[in-house]
Amino acid sequence: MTNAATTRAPKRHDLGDLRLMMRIRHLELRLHELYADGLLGGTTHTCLGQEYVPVTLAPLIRRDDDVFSNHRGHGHFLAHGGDLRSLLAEILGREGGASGGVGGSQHLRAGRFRSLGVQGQSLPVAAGAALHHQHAGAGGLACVYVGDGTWGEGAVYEALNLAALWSLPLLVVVENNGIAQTTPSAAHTAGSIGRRAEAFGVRHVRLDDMRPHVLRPVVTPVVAGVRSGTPAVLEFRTVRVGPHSKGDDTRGEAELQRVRAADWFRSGPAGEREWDEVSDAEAERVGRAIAEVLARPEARWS
Amino acid sequence: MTNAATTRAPKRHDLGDLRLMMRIRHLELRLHELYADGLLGGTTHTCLGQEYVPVTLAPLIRRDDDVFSNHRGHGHFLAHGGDLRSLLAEILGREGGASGGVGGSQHLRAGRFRSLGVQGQSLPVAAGAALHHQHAGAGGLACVYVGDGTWGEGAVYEALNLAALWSLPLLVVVENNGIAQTTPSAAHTAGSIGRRAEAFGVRHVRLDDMRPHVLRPVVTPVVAGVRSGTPAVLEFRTVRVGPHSKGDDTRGEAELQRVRAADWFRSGPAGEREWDEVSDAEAERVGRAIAEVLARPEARWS
Amino acid sequence: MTGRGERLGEELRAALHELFTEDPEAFLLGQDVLDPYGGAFKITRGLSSRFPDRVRSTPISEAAMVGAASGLALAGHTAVVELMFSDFVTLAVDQILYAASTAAGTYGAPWPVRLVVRCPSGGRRGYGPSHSQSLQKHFIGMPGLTVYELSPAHRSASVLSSMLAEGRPGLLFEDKVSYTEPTWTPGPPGGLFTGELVGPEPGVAVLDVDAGVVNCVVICGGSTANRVLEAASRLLLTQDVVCRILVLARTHPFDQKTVNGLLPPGVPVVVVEESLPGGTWGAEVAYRLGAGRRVVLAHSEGEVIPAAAHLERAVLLNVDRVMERVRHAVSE
Amino acid sequence: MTGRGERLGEELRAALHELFTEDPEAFLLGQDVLDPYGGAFKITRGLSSRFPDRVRSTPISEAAMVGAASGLALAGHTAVVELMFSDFVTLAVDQILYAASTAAGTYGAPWPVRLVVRCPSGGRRGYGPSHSQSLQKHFIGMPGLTVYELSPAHRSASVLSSMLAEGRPGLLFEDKVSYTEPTWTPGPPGGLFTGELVGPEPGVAVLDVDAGVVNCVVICGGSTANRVLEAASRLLLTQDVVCRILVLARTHPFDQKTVNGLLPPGVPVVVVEESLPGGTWGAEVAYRLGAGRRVVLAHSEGEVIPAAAHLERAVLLNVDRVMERVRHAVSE
Ligand SMILES: Cc1ncc(C[n+]2csc(CCOP(=O)(O)OP(=O)(O)O)c2C)c(N)n1
Ligand SMILES: Cc1ncc(C[n+]2csc(CCOP(=O)(O)OP(=O)(O)O)c2C)c(N)n1
Ligand SMILES: [Mg+2]
Ligand SMILES: [Mg+2]
Repeated sequence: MTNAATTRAPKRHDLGDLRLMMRIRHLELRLHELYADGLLGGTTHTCLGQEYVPVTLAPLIRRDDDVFSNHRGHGHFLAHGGDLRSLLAEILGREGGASGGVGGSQHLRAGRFRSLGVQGQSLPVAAGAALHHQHAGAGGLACVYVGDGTWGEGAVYEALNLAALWSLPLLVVVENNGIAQTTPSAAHTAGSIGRRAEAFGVRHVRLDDMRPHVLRPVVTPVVAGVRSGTPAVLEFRTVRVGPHSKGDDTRGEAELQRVRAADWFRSGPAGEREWDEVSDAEAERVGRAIAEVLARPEARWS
Repeated sequence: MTNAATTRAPKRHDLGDLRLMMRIRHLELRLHELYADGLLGGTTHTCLGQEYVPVTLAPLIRRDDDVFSNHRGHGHFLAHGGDLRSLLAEILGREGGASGGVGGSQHLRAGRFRSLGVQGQSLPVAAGAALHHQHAGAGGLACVYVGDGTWGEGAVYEALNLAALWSLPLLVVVENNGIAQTTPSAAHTAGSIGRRAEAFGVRHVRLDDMRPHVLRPVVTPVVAGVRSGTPAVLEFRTVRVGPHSKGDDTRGEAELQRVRAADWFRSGPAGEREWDEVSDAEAERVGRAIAEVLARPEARWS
Repeated sequence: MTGRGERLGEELRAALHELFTEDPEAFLLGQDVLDPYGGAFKITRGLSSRFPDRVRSTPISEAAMVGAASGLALAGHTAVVELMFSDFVTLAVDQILYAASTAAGTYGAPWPVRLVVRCPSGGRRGYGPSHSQSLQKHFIGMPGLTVYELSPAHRSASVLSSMLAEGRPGLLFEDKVSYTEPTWTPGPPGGLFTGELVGPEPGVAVLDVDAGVVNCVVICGGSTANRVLEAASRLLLTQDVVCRILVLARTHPFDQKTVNGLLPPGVPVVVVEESLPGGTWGAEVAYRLGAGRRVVLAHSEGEVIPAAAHLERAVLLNVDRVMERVRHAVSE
Repeated sequence: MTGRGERLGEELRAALHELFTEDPEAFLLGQDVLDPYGGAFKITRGLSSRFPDRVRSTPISEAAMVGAASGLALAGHTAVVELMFSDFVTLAVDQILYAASTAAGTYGAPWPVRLVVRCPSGGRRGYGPSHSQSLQKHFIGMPGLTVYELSPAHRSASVLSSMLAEGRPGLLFEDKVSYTEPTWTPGPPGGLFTGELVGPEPGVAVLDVDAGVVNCVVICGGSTANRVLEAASRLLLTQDVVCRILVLARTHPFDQKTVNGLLPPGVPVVVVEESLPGGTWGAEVAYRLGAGRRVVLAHSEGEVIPAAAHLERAVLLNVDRVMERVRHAVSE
């Protein structure tokens, strides 16, 4: 298990990173509002607190890579090239949705990006996509996002085994927010994710920082290694600032305070003048997109 | 990972152990003959070379424990109290079979002993049985036999996780014969079984010796630990001397020689005068049982 | 008399409490079932506080949940699994098959397996393709397995005890929307129909109006009972079509004998379910009712259940479709 | 002309070689498929030597095998999975469902998924309850999925290419005993019946005798075709009952149109399959053929498939039962 070295990192957020993180944040905040206003049906899992994970990875993932996301996938979608309006249209059931209004929040598609709401089952699929890339020989990879609780699923281990045995270019990104719905990690994971990955002969890197510009130098060589056939698990230790889906947070006040204190959004580093400007600009961008999408007609399905 | 210490062990086989091992051996040898003679239909997986594993465990497992066996379960059945004739009757489709002629070689039952031919899927079931014993509070356990190749199944990890999280009295016995059907371990298991068990917080003990009287002192405290809520994986490094099932051995001559050289049956230690006597006596016992069972009418099913 | 029942979800919750009080060896395994959450649909709320040892919150491991429950059941316990969404039953099919075939006699004789797998199912919540399915039809004819549906027309306690009394595992499909709808105790809502339970427990619920004639018999499982009642009520009021409604809690094995006794000669039958087309429960029922009988099927249409509410509505079985199918059945 | 075809297993093996030669992007994943073993039933023998990169021996991980194959298929490959026994398809149901619903439009539009899951199935080998099942019926009506059966009356190459051309995943059930029986090329064995393929590829095989009359139409999938042919031959020779046989390679979706065109008016139909009772394919076919038609089902009886040969025989569909069902069908 490698722990992220933080030495060579630059001091400040990259502006592009910050914009993307802010865009995701404001989108997720607005989704909770839209839900409260009765404009959003079904289910939706926001990634408040975890935005920086896909933002860190975004520039390292190519458009011809395959990305498999999970139930908490809005941030993944935006970071990996998905269009804001097509995401909103999908969630709001309007024309121009990423999945035609069929998939909804948990089944988004943009190019080679797909999300799936059944926990853990995309890992073997990603292993197959990685086999494709190995065969194609063009340095592509398959990247798959999973939560910590999802390590309860047997399919995770079947896929890790394949990846290690066949040296597949498979990148497993774990967003370990210490909880699965209401169940804390200690109640769902014996041992640890890191030891599990390594026990299958898969490289594991744990990442505690929450700043893309600090994380990226650590992650970059790992991703490069994946491309050349060393599968890896990147475990981001992160926080879920919001509820599991909509208003269902059973955590106590102390835990919530701990989580909020760790939120990158509240702890913007001193000296970053752009912080508020970027936040406002992205909030506005999201607001405009929502207004525009809400004005669209309902999605039609052939 | 603990490696079996061999220091305090007595020098010679216990006579009871030897009888049981010989009984299993001669049964399995005769089954191959019966198959060649066209008297045995369906499929059968003999445990030639692995007989000592259940024999080692037999006195440590109680009749009120649950035992889950796999496709290669004749030895398990006999060692854990199953009747020789009921086993033969089951395999040969005669009256008085352990499972009424329905289950056949891969689905045997005797009391709380059950075998199942679908790899890996009995682990969660065994975890449930272990939960029963935990609840009952009478010191019982669930013991489940699996092969090395079966560690490809996700269900194995789901069960290990449960066992560790809930401190279940679950004893996983791995008969690691280095091969699954035709696939060597290196091609089916990345990392190692020991590290996998430990990564799930489950105690792992590796056992290289093949003599029950040497192994038992090592195993005894582990089984006692399981009874008091420390699940464990006992990994016996063993050899499959015969084919996978019937005549389907793809291993090269060199590998077969290595395997045969390690066979406990051929390497009976010097100074054990009973060796041949016991072997002859058990061969005869098995022969008598076969003759008796073959004379029975076919199994009837209600 | 118009029904003013409590919500079906609450009634089911109470039935589980009753079961756990009466059976000190009953276990429940499920994800996020502990208090204060009490499961994604709150059906297990309160249970873990009263029976902390026997209500276990599991990791996200559907195969292990069902497998462990079947291990408990093999050892003589009553075991209940709460799947968070019935869609994930697809992860535990092998475990279900093993439990069922053990019950059916793999080891030479039937072995009792008191196992209930609770499956919150169905759409109309906008959860999208992987969280809205009605997969019951795929489990019909799996030897040793029973299939039940939670039903507003039945007492959930009676449904649970019937399932357990079978001595073989059962899947209990629970329409998620019906959790929030009233039970039909003391009578079905609307005041038009009155009902009684006929046949062996939990019984077939027979609902009639006092009209002296029956134009059509509508057969459904509990999952679609409310929609069928609504459709039958509207058909009666607006089109003078008189339906008899048969609501089944046990959909498989199908109680052919009881149902046949409730079909007036020559009257057409409509079989209603929410599943997508092909290999439906209705086709099986139609076959069992015999070629002499006109049987029309009503089910959802399409191949995927969309997330967007208006698209979902166009696919899923609804009151209008039931009405249309009944009109079609009586039209010849 | 009497058929003297090669063994069906060999013919399938050759079809796989052909597929891999023609499609340089085709992959096969399976357990123990490497040479010299070539899979438990030797169907993949030789393939790994010729295409070592694209024929992969997997760990014992059915869910991952199907999942990885579907990942390959999503990326545009042809992907074939060899399950060692079809019984283990129960471990991959979720993966099958995902691949199928992706093909059917989960992401808003159908997405091509060229995936074939090969499922060696059926009993008559004494392998016992967990290694002898015919589970095809449970997959009928799973949106986006097709179900095929290996058939002596069809070219396996045509079956494989038809499955792939669907652009949606398919399960190919392959009767294990039929591997060792001859194909019906150039004609079915016995010399009584002659046949032709009708309808869209791979076509419905229609077998007739030159009798000027048809007393009964027997519909079956490829898995039971040899038993049906034998039964029809004996019925003709010993009881003057004239059957038309329709052998389907694609059993679901059911090609209602082609089959209807092959049913003489008023003639009863027997639908044959090896599955255990309840929710059978036959019930679905009966429903689709319409209430006006007399349809009798023939399938296995019982709840578990025993290991002992004589007990197994008593359960599984055989020639006698087909004959008995046909006699029953024509008796009224
Ligand atoms: C197979 C499966 N089981 C259960 C669920 C219901 N479910 C959705 S999200 C979730 C918790 C996931 O926890 P984790 O993997 O830690 O991800 P997080 O929500 O924390 O991002 C559960 C149980 C599911 N979607 N799929
Ligand atoms: C789920 C499942 N997949 C495949 C098989 C077919 N099969 C039977 S035994 C076997 C090999 C098992 O290897 P291992 O676990 O090492 O046990 P061993 O045979 O060496 O004792 C396989 C693949 C099976 N029985 N169950
Ligand atoms: Mg989490
Ligand atoms: Mg082995």
